[in-house]
Amino acid sequence: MNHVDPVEAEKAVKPHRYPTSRTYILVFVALVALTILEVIVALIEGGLKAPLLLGMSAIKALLVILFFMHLKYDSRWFAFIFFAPMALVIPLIWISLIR
Amino acid sequence: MSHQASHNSDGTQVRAFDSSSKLAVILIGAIAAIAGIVMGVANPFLSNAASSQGIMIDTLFSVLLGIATAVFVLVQGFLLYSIVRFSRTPDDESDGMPIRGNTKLEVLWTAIPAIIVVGISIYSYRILVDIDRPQADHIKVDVTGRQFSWEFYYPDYDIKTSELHIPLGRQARLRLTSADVNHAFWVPQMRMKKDAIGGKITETSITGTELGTYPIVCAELCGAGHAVMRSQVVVDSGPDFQNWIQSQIGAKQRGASAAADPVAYGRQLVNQFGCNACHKLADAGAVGAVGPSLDGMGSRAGAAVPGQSAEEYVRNAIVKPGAYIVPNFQPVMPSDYSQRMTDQEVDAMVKYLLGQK
Amino acid sequence: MSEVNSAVPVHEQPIGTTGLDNRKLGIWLFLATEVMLFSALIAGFLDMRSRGPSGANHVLNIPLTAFNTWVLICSSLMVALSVAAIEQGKTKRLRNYLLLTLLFGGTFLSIQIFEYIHLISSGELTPWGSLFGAGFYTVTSVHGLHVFIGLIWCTLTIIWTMQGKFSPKEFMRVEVFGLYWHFVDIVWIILFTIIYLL
Amino acid sequence: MTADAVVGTGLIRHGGRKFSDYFIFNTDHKVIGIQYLVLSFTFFLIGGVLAELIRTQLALPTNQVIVGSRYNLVLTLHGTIMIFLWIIPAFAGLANYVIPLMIGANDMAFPKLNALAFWLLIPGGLLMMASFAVGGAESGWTAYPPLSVTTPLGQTIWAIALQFIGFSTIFGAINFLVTIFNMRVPSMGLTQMPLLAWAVAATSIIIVLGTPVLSGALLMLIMSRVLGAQFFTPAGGGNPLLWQNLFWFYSHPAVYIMILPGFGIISEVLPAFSRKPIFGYKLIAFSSMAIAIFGFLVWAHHMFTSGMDPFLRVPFMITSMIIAVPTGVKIFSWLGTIWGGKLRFTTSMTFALAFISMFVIGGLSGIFLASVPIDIHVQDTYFVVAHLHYVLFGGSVMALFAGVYYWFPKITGRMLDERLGQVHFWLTFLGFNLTFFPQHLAGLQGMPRRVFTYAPEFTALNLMSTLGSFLLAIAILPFLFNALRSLARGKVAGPNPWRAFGLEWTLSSPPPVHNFPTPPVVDGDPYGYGERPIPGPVGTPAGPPAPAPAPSASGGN
Repeated sequence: MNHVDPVEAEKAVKPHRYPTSRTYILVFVALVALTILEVIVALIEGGLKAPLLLGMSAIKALLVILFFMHLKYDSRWFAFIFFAPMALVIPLIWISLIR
Repeated sequence: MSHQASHNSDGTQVRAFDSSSKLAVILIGAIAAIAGIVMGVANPFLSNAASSQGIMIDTLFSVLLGIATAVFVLVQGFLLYSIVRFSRTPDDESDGMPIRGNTKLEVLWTAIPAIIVVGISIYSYRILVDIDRPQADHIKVDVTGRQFSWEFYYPDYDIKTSELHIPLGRQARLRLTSADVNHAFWVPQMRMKKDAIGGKITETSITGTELGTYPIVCAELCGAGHAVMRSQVVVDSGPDFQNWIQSQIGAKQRGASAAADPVAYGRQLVNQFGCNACHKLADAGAVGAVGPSLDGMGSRAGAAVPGQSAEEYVRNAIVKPGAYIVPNFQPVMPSDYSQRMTDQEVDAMVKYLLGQK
Repeated sequence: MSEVNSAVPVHEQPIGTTGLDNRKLGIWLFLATEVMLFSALIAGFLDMRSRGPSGANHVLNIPLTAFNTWVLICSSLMVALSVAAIEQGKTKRLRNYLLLTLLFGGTFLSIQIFEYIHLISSGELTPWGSLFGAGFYTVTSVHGLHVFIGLIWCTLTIIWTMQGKFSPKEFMRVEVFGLYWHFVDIVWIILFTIIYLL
Repeated sequence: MTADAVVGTGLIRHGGRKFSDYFIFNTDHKVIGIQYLVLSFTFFLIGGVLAELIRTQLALPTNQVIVGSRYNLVLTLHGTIMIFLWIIPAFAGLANYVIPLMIGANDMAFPKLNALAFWLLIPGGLLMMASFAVGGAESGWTAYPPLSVTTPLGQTIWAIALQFIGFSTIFGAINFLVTIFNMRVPSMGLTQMPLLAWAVAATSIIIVLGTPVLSGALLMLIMSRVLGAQFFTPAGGGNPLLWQNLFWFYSHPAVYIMILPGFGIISEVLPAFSRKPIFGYKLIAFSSMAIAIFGFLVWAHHMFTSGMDPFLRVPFMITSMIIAVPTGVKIFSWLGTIWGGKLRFTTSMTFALAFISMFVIGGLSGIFLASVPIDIHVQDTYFVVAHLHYVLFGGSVMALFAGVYYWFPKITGRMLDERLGQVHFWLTFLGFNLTFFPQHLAGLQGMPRRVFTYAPEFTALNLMSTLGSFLLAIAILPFLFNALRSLARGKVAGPNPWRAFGLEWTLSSPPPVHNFPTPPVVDGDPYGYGERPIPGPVGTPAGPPAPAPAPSASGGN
């Protein structure tokens, strides 16, 4: 992290590699489809229900982050800033669940 | 780490270590080692522990104190030596040696402390396992903390007291909980502490190694009376402990058959409900100084609050302690005695206190 | 005179030493704090939920909330499209998309308030009545507050649009608002799953 | 004022030109820095009065000055004010003033956000004082429920005040991070940054990741108090330990929020007065970051006796032990810095040396506390009180004073009187040790913390402590007098009174409103003592060191 990747910097200065409206709409369709699927899965009972639901909502969140928030196209710095805290979230949530 | 050539501005070679500083390093190291050993062996900060857990903790403490003293002397020694040795002469405007680091030294003083703390961790872990280990013939005590008193219940004998008795050399397993806010049960001379938290049971154990009476202190801020939330643990010899148990069972049975001897019963209640922790009452051997003295209550209760008879006053003072506060005292008396005591017990207590002329 | 009084230093540049835009770096750091805030709240919620009776969330209206989730996803799409619009210099389209964002966001918040009123007045779920209720209202109300702040921010962005402050070269404020809004959307995606569906 | 009307900014100004500029929403980092420093110092005095009240009560076990819930109120406010309204904002203020100067920036990245962060402290501070007036914040600065749910109204106001202060620090931290990483002059690489910048960056990372967790916990507390939510109440099935986990998840790292900037200041002061480069730059910078990250993995060592899972105590013990290593590395590096130097004992330097000496004691007692079996004995006792004051007073406050004496000439353009400075230092040093050293012993021998009375055998130790605290109270007077007098009549400092490296010393004292007329060029880290000539004032070429205006009478030796 000592020096700035010139390609990285170039990307940040000229943020015109963002996706087109078409991509946005495709992502939107996927989000809606996953939401519907989630509601259906929620109706059934079973051991797989929780991991399935959590997995689907994680995918939805990732879609928004990568495409709507341009993280796929933007500097890696932003991805680092956003995802690094997640490492701390795990012990936090885990600890508060232990009896 | 860049290594700059160690040349002074005038070109003369300078060295970070000349012979006198080498001597100083050896001297400081030696003093640190000796001081560490002396402090570790003498351990002047702690008086003798009164429990087997405490003895183990003290041993660990001594070891840490030795290490800490050595590090302390080392750092202060180098600091003082540098202050004396490297202080600037009045007209010297030149700069010091341009040394930017020394990789070997830096690795060394990262690695050695790391090894030391890992060693301390392992040692601490072993002690922790030992002090937590349950013994087969332990006695059980359920401890309840409440604002601002301790209550001890012996499930094996079905007795409830405000003072903890344990037999010498036998482990007491304490199961703690709280009736209200968080408290912490601490016997400083036994070095053991555990929080008492509502809605859950926490456990700790103490094994008395010396006969005597030791204070129990609340160590978690629990409200206005936190400072005075105290009791005591009495380490009895085996026979004495049995006698005490029998006397408690007897007192309980006498209490159940009500006031055969109202004075003795009152005395017992004063101790059972922990009044003795805060109030002075010669008749019951209570010497508390937090609340007003109960001596001579019978002769002054009538005049304490205008419009209240002596009996009303004493009764209110027990069940509604916040209603009237004796001047110069704090409103710290627990307000739940109306729930914890039966009507019969309150009546007996009032009668007993009014009898104190 | 104006130089002396301007809040912008003489050679300040939004693009800094690392080649990134200050404002974008700032908003991502802010989102990192938001991640931690919601993690703490979710940790509290999960703790409360695991202590209460299972199935405490059965009083919640899933079809209505699924619709509400759709509404919020739509608002996110509108924001994404608004960024695409200003990239091509279409200011009017930018304004319209932002107005739609306002509409969808407002709908979301109205439905949430309606849900609150229903649950509390019927006594089915209250913050004081159960552990699940305590967690539910704390987490969702903080999210709702974020939506509300987003609506104000959106309104400001619309005003800036109409003042002609944005061009294909300079629309960082739209992007920054968009990042915030998408984040609020993500939080809801997670909350919908762990509060309503699980 | 007319110009303000023209740009339509109303009360917003940039730069301090007259006295009243310091009382309005000003966006100049230098003005905001001074605003922070003055405000936090005011709270230092308030917190100090509360401390003296506590010590007066504790002089004798039978004292009746403040007892019961009133005592608890005072100790709660003392802790909260000293942490949240003195140490944290004071460091924020100092960093606000010097960081942009040190990295060659003309201001912080977001000047208006910077001002907002400061002005959020005003409602925060006022609400904090209101909670004191109303009464009720009686559960310690840790505010453990269920007690903190049942205390009177003031506790709610206290929690709301903390929310304001929390927002303030979060905004400040985001600003610092963006400033440090993105506003450096292009010629300054990351390893040419002053170590204070590294320390402030590490601090800001902790704030960004930790403070929101406190906000969340406080929100749950407020919900519990106002709406009757049962988060922490066992009677309703809630979990008192949830608060402790969330609180310490923030508040242990907060300890590093309060000490890392101090580390940074020491790393600036020692080289300047030892006339030597800092020893082990990279290791010091790296250890700051290591502390910031590791600091999040140790929080449960505050809960060893709380009834948390007994086995979980072991990993937390190990992480708590390991975090001592980067701290120790810094101490050794500082010793390496002064070794072989040409030490000048200015007041700033004496505070810095005392910092090393005192912080070592706090660090070593920290090792005791990290060891679970010993912690079982000393948790919640005066040993902890002694430990934390050695870290926060012997550490943070000493460092803060080192920094204030170091940069006062830069900020005001005038020198502080060294003789008064030495009086201030020695009174502080003696008073501090007299106050807090005996508390180690009291704690080990059985005195719990947060009590208004104690067993008679602790009387001697407490009396000593109280006398020490009176000495500490007196110690602040020469400083106040010195600062006020020097503002008006101090010796004119000139751009670089200490002949120090660092971009801030290339500017006039005080620096011009917009700092650097042209972006400065950096040719190495700011510790080139004995290697390169001291850069001359801005606009002049680097030349032989200007003759030093000797740091006044008793400065040298």
